[in-house]
Amino acid sequence: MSSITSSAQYQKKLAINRLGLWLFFASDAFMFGGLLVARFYLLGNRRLELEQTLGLIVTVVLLVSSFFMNRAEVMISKGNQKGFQRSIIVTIVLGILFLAGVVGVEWQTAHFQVNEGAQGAVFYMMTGMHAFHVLTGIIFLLIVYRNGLKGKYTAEKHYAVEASANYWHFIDLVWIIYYPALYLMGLI
Amino acid sequence: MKHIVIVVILVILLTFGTYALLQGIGLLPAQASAQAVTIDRMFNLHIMMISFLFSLIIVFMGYSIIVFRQKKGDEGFGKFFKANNKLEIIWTILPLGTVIFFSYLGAISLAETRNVEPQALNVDVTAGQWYWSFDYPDYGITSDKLYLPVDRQVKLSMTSVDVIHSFWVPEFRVKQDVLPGENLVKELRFTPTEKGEYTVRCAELCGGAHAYMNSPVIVVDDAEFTDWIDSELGNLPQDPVSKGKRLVENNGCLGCHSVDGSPSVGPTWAGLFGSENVMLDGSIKEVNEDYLHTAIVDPNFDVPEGFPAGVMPSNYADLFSEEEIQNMISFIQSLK
Amino acid sequence: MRKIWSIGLIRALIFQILGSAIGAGLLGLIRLAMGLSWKTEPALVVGGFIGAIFFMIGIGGFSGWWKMAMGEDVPEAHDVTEPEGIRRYFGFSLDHKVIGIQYGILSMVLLSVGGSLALIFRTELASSGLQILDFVQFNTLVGLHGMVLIASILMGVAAMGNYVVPLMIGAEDMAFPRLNAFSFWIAVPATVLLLSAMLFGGFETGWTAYPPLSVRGPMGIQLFFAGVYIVGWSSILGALNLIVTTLKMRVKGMKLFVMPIFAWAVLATSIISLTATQLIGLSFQLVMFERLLGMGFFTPSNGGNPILFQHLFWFYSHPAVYIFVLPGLGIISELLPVFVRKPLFGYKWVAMSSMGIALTGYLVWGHHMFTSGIEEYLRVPFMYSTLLVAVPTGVKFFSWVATLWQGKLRFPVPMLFILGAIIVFLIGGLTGPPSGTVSTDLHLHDTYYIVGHFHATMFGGFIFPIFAAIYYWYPKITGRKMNDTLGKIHFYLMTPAFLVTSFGQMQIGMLGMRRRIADYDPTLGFDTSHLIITIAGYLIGVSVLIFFINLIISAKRGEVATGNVWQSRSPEWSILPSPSPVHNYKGMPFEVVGEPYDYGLEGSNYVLPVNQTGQAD
Amino acid sequence: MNPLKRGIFVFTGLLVLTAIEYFLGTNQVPQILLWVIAIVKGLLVLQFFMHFNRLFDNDEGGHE
Repeated sequence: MSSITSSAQYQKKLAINRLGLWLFFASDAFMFGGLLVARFYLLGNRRLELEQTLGLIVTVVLLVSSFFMNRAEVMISKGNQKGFQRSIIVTIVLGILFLAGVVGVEWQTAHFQVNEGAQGAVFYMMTGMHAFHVLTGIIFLLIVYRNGLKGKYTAEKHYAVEASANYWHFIDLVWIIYYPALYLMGLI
Repeated sequence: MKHIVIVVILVILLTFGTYALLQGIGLLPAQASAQAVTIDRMFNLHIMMISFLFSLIIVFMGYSIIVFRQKKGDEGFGKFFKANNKLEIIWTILPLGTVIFFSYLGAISLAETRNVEPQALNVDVTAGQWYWSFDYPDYGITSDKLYLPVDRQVKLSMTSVDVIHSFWVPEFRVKQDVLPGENLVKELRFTPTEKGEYTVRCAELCGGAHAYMNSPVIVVDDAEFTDWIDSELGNLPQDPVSKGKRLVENNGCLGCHSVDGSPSVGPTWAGLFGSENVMLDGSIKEVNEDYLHTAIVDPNFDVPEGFPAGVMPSNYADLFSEEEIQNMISFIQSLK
Repeated sequence: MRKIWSIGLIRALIFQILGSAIGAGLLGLIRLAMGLSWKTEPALVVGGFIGAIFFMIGIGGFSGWWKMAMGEDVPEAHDVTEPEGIRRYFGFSLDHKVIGIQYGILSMVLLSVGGSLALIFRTELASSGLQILDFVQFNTLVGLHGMVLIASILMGVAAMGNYVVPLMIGAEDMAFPRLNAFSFWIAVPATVLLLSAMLFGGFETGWTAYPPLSVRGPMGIQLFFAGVYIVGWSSILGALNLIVTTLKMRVKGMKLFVMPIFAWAVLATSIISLTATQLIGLSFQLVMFERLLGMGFFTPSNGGNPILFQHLFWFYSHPAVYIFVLPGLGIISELLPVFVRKPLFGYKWVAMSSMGIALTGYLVWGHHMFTSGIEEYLRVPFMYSTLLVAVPTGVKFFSWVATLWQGKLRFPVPMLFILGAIIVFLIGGLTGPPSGTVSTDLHLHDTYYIVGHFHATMFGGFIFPIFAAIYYWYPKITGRKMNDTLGKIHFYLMTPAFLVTSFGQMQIGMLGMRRRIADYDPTLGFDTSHLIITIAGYLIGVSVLIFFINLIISAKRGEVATGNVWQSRSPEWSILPSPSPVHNYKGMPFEVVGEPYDYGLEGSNYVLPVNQTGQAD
Repeated sequence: MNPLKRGIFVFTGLLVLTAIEYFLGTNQVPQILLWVIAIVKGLLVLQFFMHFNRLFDNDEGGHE
């Protein structure tokens, strides 16, 4: 009797949590959208002078990490703890690689400085805000990984995994729009 | 039904009363431009609309407050009716129509204020913390007062040297922000129709002395405007020597050439004309008009002894007209 | 000492000061390590944000989430036992009613601060010439008056939403109690930051902070930005919470279209503040970074464009006006039927008009930029969309009038404020279209007309309704009514005084009085008008002071009122006793069986208690 | 479909689209094409990785 009520309660809480998280995404999307507007308002059809190969590499790295994130979520929903832990650690490593690629390499080797015109402003602010989200995502994933090691998640109850996965995919989604906007669109 | 009739009569009365009151208290400053006429017509329409809608709501409310108030000891309920979709649709559609009509009128009135006349007087406006400066490119005049001929459209091309300012003369009604940046020069056109003295006031908060960022705007008739132009131009130097003086002062020549005989990077001009100097190649040259002309347009052709070659810019032939070069030579000549 | 330390607010404020010092010091050390010299401005920014985080640590705002992250079990909010008495109002409480009151107190504190700032510069303006302030002080006061009151209004809206909405929809609490407490408390260090802008040189830009002016000038602007940024997050998270609560936590049987109308208004408001608030945060963040790192967003000489800022800024700051007024209009619609003793006319239309205002609110921001040199082709479309707002607003007015028609009007203090709100908001609304059509706005933009128009919408849309709401729900909070006589003095003093200031401002504005000037030309002949406006402004101040006195003394001495004082059909009055118990409806389950506003319909009920077998009594 | 397999399919699709995007981008095609691809990729992520539909699951409904 009591287990049914608690399961129903869990489902209700799940629905509430999901809605809350999606509303947060909606809100955050407006911020990212605002930056996108700034990029096109200031630079219009002008392309940023960026290293194409590097851009493609970091994009693929983030995409692969998203794949492993999805894998981690599927694994835990099937109760495969080992597979879940392995996938999530791969995701975290790839996330760190992405950060290193953008902040460590791209920022240092760019052809322009932060304070050099609209190009510098737009590029550093867009990648900076995105990188900040990646960083928080990695922290979120580390927490989930640690709690996963403790066996906190089961096939039935693993909302934290779902939430961190959704957050990670949201970051990926932002990059899916930002990558062409920064690297591919417009004329040189 | 009785209620409705009374209310309708009251609404009509109050509408006229409100309109008369709003017209009576004087809401707008004097009308001194063609644009002001158009805009005031729009204002008038708005005031009519405001009077009507204000009366409509206020009368219904006031009437309900007075007539439908709860009597002492009556704890009952009001008349039970909840909704009337027909009514709701009416008071959605009617305002919608009015709104679209008003927007249409507004668009027309905006277009009228932006009417372009080909004979417009050009004025370049520069705003800065905290001053206005007006250039008349057709006459070569710069002034801190804006003189305008009456009944002739003026086209202001406005730019700022620092922050955002805004050009506003209340009597002309129109207003335009003045932005910094070469690609953000903003235009404002208006036609003053009344002679008189007005004031342009900065209408966009620009820090510190924003309140005092005013300049006189003087609207005069054509003859007076021409007089003003002439007198401003009269202030400009007329003879070649003074013109030349202005040129050398404004173009940095005096940074290297002194006019009082003191030594500097280049030869002093005092007593230069007519003197004879030894050149780097050992020859002796007299400084005459031809020599000076060459020295200005091709400075490295004949460099006098004691001065390095290649210091003086060699592009003055492109920067100055022949007349200007002659004026400068006249000025140097006057220093002998 | 330990006793003081146990008061959350004081502990947190000490933490904030320490945090700011640590943040600023750390930045200084890092710069030193990089071979750079000390610079105050970045230290202020970093110190400000770190200080706010430390405040939250001090108040205990992270402890629940920290435990969750560490994998420990955290009790559900309703299982947390909290200390009784006044102390819990100064600590991290998870109860939505406590948080609602905390919001309310903060709102009223900010209201008096913001109002006092206004009185200071009104005194300066009472006659031409500069008397008591210099330019920077004047501009700082004007800017802070704007932003402090915006914060106050956001807090007031959150107060009403937090206290009333869960009670109205029969929820046990908000959807995310910890987030709720977090979003309240984060606003406290934010207001501290905002006000501390005065101590660090002030700022010259007004609340709109237009670059390039905000890129140069005193660095108090950075604290202003930091404060607004954090208040923005408070507002976003609060809105998120309210949306989820209204959508997911309603009691059994309460369909969306039988919710109390106020819940609709809060829903509409929350949708705007959830999304649009990001854009003011972003625009201020960009200026902040432009100042810190020289990024070229808004300075034309560095590739930027100042118009971009205005687009981003007004994309929030116009809908923000609807964030402020929609709950107030909701209060009007909610309270009118109670005091008119008949149904709210056209419930669905009123509910949908709130949504309509919210949605059109996204499309009209450009009307703040008619004269600012935006792209020419945008002006006419923005004029159409702007005037379109009149349609849903009109629906509200007509529905209110139809609600009043043939009712049986009672006039207790809340009703007085409701009627005052309708009149003042009417004036605010009607003076909008002249500034919404481009050609007339060319004259009106940046004048006192706009000041008058704006204050009329704010008073009609927020100030009057929130006073009505406080008088109305006060018995629900304290179990006592507020003093009637003082309430009436408050109303009859404030309303005419306000009308005088508003009319006076609009008139001199049309005649040529510019906004935000510390001194005006005596030859314009505005001295008398300004003097009258200043006196009326002081009268408003006095009336609000009377209100505060009433608020405080009634808590102890007010007439006891524990039942359904206003004979409302809403569940928080018809089911719940006053003051409302800790876990709301726990032990008092109820069900929605009818329509919310069927006053006068024989034998109808909105809500009925449910007995243990699950049948409606 | 097996969710693991579906993940691989979606991922492959995303990779291919990225490759096309890169090819188009380096050849300076009209922006609109890049936007279309970006939106398609975004929708794939929203639908299959973020499970947008779960948002509308019944409160009492089951869990995947």
